[in-house]
Amino acid sequence: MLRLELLGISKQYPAVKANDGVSLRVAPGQIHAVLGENGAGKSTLMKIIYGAVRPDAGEMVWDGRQVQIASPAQARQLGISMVYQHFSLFDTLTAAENVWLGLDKSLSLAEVTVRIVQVAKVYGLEVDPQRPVHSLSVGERQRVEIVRALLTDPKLLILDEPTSVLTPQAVETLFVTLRQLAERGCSILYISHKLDEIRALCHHCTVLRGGKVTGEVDPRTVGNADLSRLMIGAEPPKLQHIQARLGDVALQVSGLTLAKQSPFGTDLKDIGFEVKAGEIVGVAGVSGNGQQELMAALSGEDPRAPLGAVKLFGHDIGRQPPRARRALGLHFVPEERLGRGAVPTLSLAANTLLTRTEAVGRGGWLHMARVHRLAESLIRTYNVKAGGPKAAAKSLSGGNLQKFIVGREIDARPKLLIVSQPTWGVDVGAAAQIRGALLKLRDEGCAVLVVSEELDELFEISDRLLVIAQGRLSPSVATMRTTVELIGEWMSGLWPKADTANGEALHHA
Amino acid sequence: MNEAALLIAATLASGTPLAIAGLGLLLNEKAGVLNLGAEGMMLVAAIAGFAAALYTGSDTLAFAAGALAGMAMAALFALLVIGLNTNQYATGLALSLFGAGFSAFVGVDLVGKKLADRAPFEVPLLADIPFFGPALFRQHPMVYLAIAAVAALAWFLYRSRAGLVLRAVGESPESAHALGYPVRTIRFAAVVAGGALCGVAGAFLSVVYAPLWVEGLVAGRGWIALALTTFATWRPARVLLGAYLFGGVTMLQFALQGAGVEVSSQLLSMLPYIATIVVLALISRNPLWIRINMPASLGKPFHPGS
Amino acid sequence: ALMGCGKKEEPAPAPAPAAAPAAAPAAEPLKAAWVYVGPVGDAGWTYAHDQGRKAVEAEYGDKVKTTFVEKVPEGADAERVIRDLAVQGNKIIFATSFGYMEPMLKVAGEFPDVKFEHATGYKTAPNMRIYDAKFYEDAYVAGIIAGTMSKSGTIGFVGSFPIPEVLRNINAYTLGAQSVNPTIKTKVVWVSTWFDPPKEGEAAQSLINGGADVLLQNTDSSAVLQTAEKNGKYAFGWDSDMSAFAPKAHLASCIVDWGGYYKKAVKDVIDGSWKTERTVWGVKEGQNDLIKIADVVPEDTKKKVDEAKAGMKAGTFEVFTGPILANDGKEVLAKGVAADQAWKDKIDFYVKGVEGKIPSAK
Amino acid sequence: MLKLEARAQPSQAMSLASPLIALALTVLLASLLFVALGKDPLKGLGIFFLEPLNGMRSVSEVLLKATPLILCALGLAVCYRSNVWNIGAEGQFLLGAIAGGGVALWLTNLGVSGMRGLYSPLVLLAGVVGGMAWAALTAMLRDRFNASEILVSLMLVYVAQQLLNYLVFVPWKDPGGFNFPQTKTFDASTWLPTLLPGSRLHWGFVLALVMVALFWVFLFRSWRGYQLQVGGLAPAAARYAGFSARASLWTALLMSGGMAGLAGAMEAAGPLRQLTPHVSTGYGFTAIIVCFVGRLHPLGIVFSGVLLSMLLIGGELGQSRLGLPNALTGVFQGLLLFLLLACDTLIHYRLKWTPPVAAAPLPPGGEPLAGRRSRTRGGHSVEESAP
Ligand SMILES: Nc1ncnc2c1ncn2[C@@H]1O[C@H](COP(=O)(O)OP(=O)(O)OP(=O)(O)O)[C@@H](O)[C@H]1O
Ligand SMILES: Nc1ncnc2c1ncn2[C@@H]1O[C@H](COP(=O)(O)OP(=O)(O)OP(=O)(O)O)[C@@H](O)[C@H]1O
Ligand SMILES: [Mg+2]
Ligand SMILES: [Mg+2]
Repeated sequence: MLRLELLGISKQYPAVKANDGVSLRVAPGQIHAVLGENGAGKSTLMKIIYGAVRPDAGEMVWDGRQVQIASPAQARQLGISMVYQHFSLFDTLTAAENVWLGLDKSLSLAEVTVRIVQVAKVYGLEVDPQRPVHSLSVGERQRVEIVRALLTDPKLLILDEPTSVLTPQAVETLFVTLRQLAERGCSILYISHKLDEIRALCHHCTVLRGGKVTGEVDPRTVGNADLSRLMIGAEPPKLQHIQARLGDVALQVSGLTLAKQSPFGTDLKDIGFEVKAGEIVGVAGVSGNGQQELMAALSGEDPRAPLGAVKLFGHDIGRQPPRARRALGLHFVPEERLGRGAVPTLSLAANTLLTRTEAVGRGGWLHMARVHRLAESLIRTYNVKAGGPKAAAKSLSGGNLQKFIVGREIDARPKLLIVSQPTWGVDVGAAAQIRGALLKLRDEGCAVLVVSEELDELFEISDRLLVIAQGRLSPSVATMRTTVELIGEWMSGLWPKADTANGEALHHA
Repeated sequence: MNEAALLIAATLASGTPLAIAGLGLLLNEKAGVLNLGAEGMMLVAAIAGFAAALYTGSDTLAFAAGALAGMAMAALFALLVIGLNTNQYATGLALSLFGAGFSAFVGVDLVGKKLADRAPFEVPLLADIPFFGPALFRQHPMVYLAIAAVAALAWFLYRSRAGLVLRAVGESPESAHALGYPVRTIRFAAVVAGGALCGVAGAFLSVVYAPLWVEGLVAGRGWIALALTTFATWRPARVLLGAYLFGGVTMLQFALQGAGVEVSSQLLSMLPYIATIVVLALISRNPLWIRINMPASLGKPFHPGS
Repeated sequence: ALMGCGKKEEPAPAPAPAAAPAAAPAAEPLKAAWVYVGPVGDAGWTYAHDQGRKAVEAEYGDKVKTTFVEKVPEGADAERVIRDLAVQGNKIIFATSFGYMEPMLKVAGEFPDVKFEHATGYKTAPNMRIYDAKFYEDAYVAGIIAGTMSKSGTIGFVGSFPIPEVLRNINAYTLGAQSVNPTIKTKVVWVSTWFDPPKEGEAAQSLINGGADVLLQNTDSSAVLQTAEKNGKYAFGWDSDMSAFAPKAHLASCIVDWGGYYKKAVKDVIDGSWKTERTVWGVKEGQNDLIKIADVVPEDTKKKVDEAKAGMKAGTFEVFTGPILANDGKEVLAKGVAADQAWKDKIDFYVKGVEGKIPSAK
Repeated sequence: MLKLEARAQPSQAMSLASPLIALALTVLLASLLFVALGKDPLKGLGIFFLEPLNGMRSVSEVLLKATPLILCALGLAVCYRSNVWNIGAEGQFLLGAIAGGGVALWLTNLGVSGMRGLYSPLVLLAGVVGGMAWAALTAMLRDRFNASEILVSLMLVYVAQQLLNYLVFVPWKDPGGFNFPQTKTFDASTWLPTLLPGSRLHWGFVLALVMVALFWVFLFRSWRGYQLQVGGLAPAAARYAGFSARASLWTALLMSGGMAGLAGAMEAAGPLRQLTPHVSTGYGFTAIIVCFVGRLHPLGIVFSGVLLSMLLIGGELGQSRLGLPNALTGVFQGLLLFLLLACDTLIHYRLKWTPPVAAAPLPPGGEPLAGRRSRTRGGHSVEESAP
């Protein structure tokens, strides 16, 4: 008997038909991947199963009986649990309280705390139940979410892009956990854009495109190219990687020690590295190890760096605000698109003004026609799917907005571009496009610093790699001369100590 | 000595309506809803409570009537703000305007009516302790109930699961919705419960504190109660302290005048407000404390996307 | 000194109804209007004026048509309201608060055919006159009772704003009390409002805490009286009969009856005998009175009260008769001199026996 | 069941239609109210919506009262767009009146007269500075001590009122004024010149319209205005872009305080021509409603300022014409505001009629599950265009 069967599920949103007659079958103990490009309707389908979204049509059969799930609470009663793509946590509450809120049984908070510790032991998901969530790193938050789902003792666990914030080692641990669960008969619906992961973990894969099922395959037997074709109807373009032609030192950081600003941040300790024109330097690391603080110190959002610690082409910029740094040619793409990289409710045109001042005339007068033209040209050049320059930023899908923001910064002809999580949650096609644009920029002689939690991505585009862990930065190593395993090890802070005094020891081998 | 005891007693009485209303608004705000209509709710409750006291002679019924009236007003507000996603600031102000007009309109015939006399309340035995008796133990029961309400609300918010859910809704309605909590229902309930408390405060003013009905009886106390929640960084016990501080400085101001202090009464009248600002400035310096206690979604509408 | 400085502006282009001003055949009733500062339901100042308006209606029936506008702010709005009432064809308009003086003066300049009456002010114009009441006579008589009934030797007064009218009342209250108990002290607390019952109650509580045991107020609600009742002290009603509010605490009520003056003013217009003047009526004219004296008040005190009232009625007794010392010891009225209106208009001191300093004193 | 459904894009048509719908609904409700009170509904409506606009003089009065509302609301719109919750415009208004009135009084006492063209700007400028100074207190406490601007600005309203009381009762009292709380009447050279002969409408109204235009430019065409709004809409984006949050806080509060102060000085030097404790009739608070009903947009604010002014005046007329109690006006105004706000919902949402649903079979667990409902198939939804 199947654990779950969906028949002809459809869901119409005002602008788009998110699911169109989707059928899906999940067997007990099966790890079932749902694959599809951004906006294919995966999350919507999962929310329908979890009772968070109501379908317009279709049937759902659970353990052989037809059901209609009206709310997440009801889904949990049936044995369905879900970890959302976007965390559904409460920052000011403790981990235990967060977990408690996701449980329906009348356990007391104390009992929940005990169970968290137990589950943590069984599955290797360390969580301190007493810590407030705002003090947790992204990875730890992910663990809280998973523990919360596990504590309901699910018969079907839905994971919507759970690995985008985990180290390769943590991903491995998670997979071990998931396989254990599956062996005990728990079915798993697993959403990810990472084809290798799916191939390593899942038994079965349903591919969605434009809300419709375009194929069902056994991921262990098909190649990336085939999966891509099912997903986007084409193979992603291959990246052209040519030998770096190094120029002057663009960014020189030395002795950057910075106390955390928020009480739950990370102190930066004696960070030192440089980036030359014409190269891409990647910074690997698990989130919450000081990336945000380092980015803020470099971008100028945190202008407290010690004198001389941050130099751009020899100018000491450590104390300068973002606009002054931008004037010197430093541009930055933050990891959060909505709310930081762009103002959600403003139009794309208005959003160009965040970092671009071409349209600002004398006395601060804004030339709206120029603003529009700039936005239009960005949309055209970077293939942004949007309703034109007047479309609100929030009306764009994540990938398209990211293309727009990256485009906005590249188009400013920066001398140094710093990019944080360039393709976080972005689908294969758009990711390839963004990476291509970064490489092109490098080839034109720009210095590029990329911070990413996705090692594959870093290996694909970087010339050199650095690793950040607990606020310290590893020595740099040429990408060609290292391996994912080594970098993964460094991500726990275990790099050869002797060299940390001289941050550039392995420089340019 | 004796005068100090009486000053304390007067402070407790004067702070009580502010504290009760402040607690109600705290409950609203913990769920993420800011209701600037407190003044209007209290006015309508004051007339309802007064009418009930007048016609039934029962304080209990009067408070019940006040609470019901406060709830009805709050429900009207919630309907607009939660049901129709109207702007909370503007809707609250409109509620204030409406409440002032409505209470005056229905209360015309009750102006100048007198409530039946009630025996002064004393806590047996304790009331006779020198100094502490007159200072603390000769108050209307509602004064003690207000203190109990603080404890109850603190327990509810920080010890009970329902309170946790309420705080969760105020912190992140999106997450609460994703977990399957009926965010709007919970907010509605919180607003209506807050309205009930504001209603009790209004009834206390017209039935016990004044005790009479005249148009505009509340005279700005709703606004002070609103200010108290911020002042208290959304902690129940601090609401009570703030209310007593405000009441105390108000009474002190009169006491200073009565004692013939050579400062203009107009300048003395500024005292409660200036004291509030100064204390606020002193306690606001820790942003983390505010971040942890202030409901993150305060004043923002929530409409589930599906 | 009291003549207005009416700045002439262009008269309103309003088509004023061509009704004959006076004694016209009963076809058109005379339109009279009142401008109130509070709600008619304040049970105090505005309520008393509205009773006066009703007395006019009762007296003249169909011959007059009255209108009122309540809660008119004393700022820029008053001028519009008064002008609109004039445009509407009202032939006599009463403005019942001091803050309406300047606006009324402005409008009076534009409507020479309309009679304007302003309570408690001091500026006049050819078609604008002023009227007031001698509240201080009530306050004095209340003081006689307070002086007798006070056990602590300290009496209290809850003041609204330190304007001459209120200062007169405080002083008269004190003088009345001193007439029976020369060592009596008066404590004053200002609430900076005419009307905020809880606050009035708080001020009264504070006076009681400070030792005062008989209270009078110049604010509009019965809160002071009720606070006294709660504390087992004494107090008076103000503006209207408030005995019902506090059967035990109530010693007497100082009342004002504007009806007499309003009837006269309307009659002046009907007869065509209206002329600019200043009317300050008091006990003598029956405009002010102290009523409902409580049974606890000793008989000989009641007798003293009656004597004082009789003197006022006969015009032989003036409350402010020298020697009067201010509370800084300066003599403000020489021995044997009875104060004239100008003296009373300008009172800006406390008499000896009142504690503290006037908040409006420089 | 009537449900709200988010629109993909805010409806342009609705943003124009919604105030009209609200007005229509108010007219309907008000008519019912009048009938219930035994008054002629046509007459009653006429008093609120026609009578205040009957003739130049009436119109000038509506505009006179709208002027301070519009000015205060303009400043508040900048604040609210910058996420600065100034609700103390009333206090800033009073300080403007104090400062402007103080200068006028000073000029009057100097005995200078004649140079009308110079004094009015001086008085108004003083008002702007006064309002700014009061708002600066709020900004300073927020900036230095992180004290909530909502609370500080509100408390400062009461302080400002007592300060005004103090000034008119003590140091600035008219020596010839029989101890009444008022200053001398200002010298005519300091008065704001009137706009229409025979009316009270002064040039301040024109200045207010100029301000509306300037604020429009500031908000939608200036770099600084853009920065402020980014700070309000997305603080993290402002930080990323390098727009200073402190600068925004100060700019917004100073602009708002300046406008409220200007309005206060206009009131003192315009219709009042002296200072009394009653300079304001709650303009600063009413302006908050004006600001939101005008949707934080300068042009919307002109519309809502005039509307509110009409309503307030209509309340007075209702008393003198129909004998409606003043309290009823409050009820009426509250209703209109509720309806205006409610109808604005239609800009972002559409009403959707979901037919009531039949009872659903029990779930397999056996026990009935809370809140479950069956859903409609095929989705026959009826679009409601307008109520
Ligand atoms: N709550 C919502 N209300 C209205 N529209 C929404 C809502 N949530 C998402 N959308 C719509 O969804 C689209 C973007 O969704 P989302 O960011 O999930 O896209 P995505 O599937 O991640 O796309 P991408 O491939 O670019 O990452 C936009 O068109 C937006 O208008
Ligand atoms: N609440 C919503 N309101 C309106 N449209 C929505 C809403 N949520 C999703 N959509 C739309 O539905 C489509 C499917 O979205 P969904 O989030 O299911 O995609 P997804 O496959 O999960 O994408 P991703 O890979 O980015 O997570 C998107 O195009 C989005 O525009
Ligand atoms: Mg996505
Ligand atoms: Mg998704």
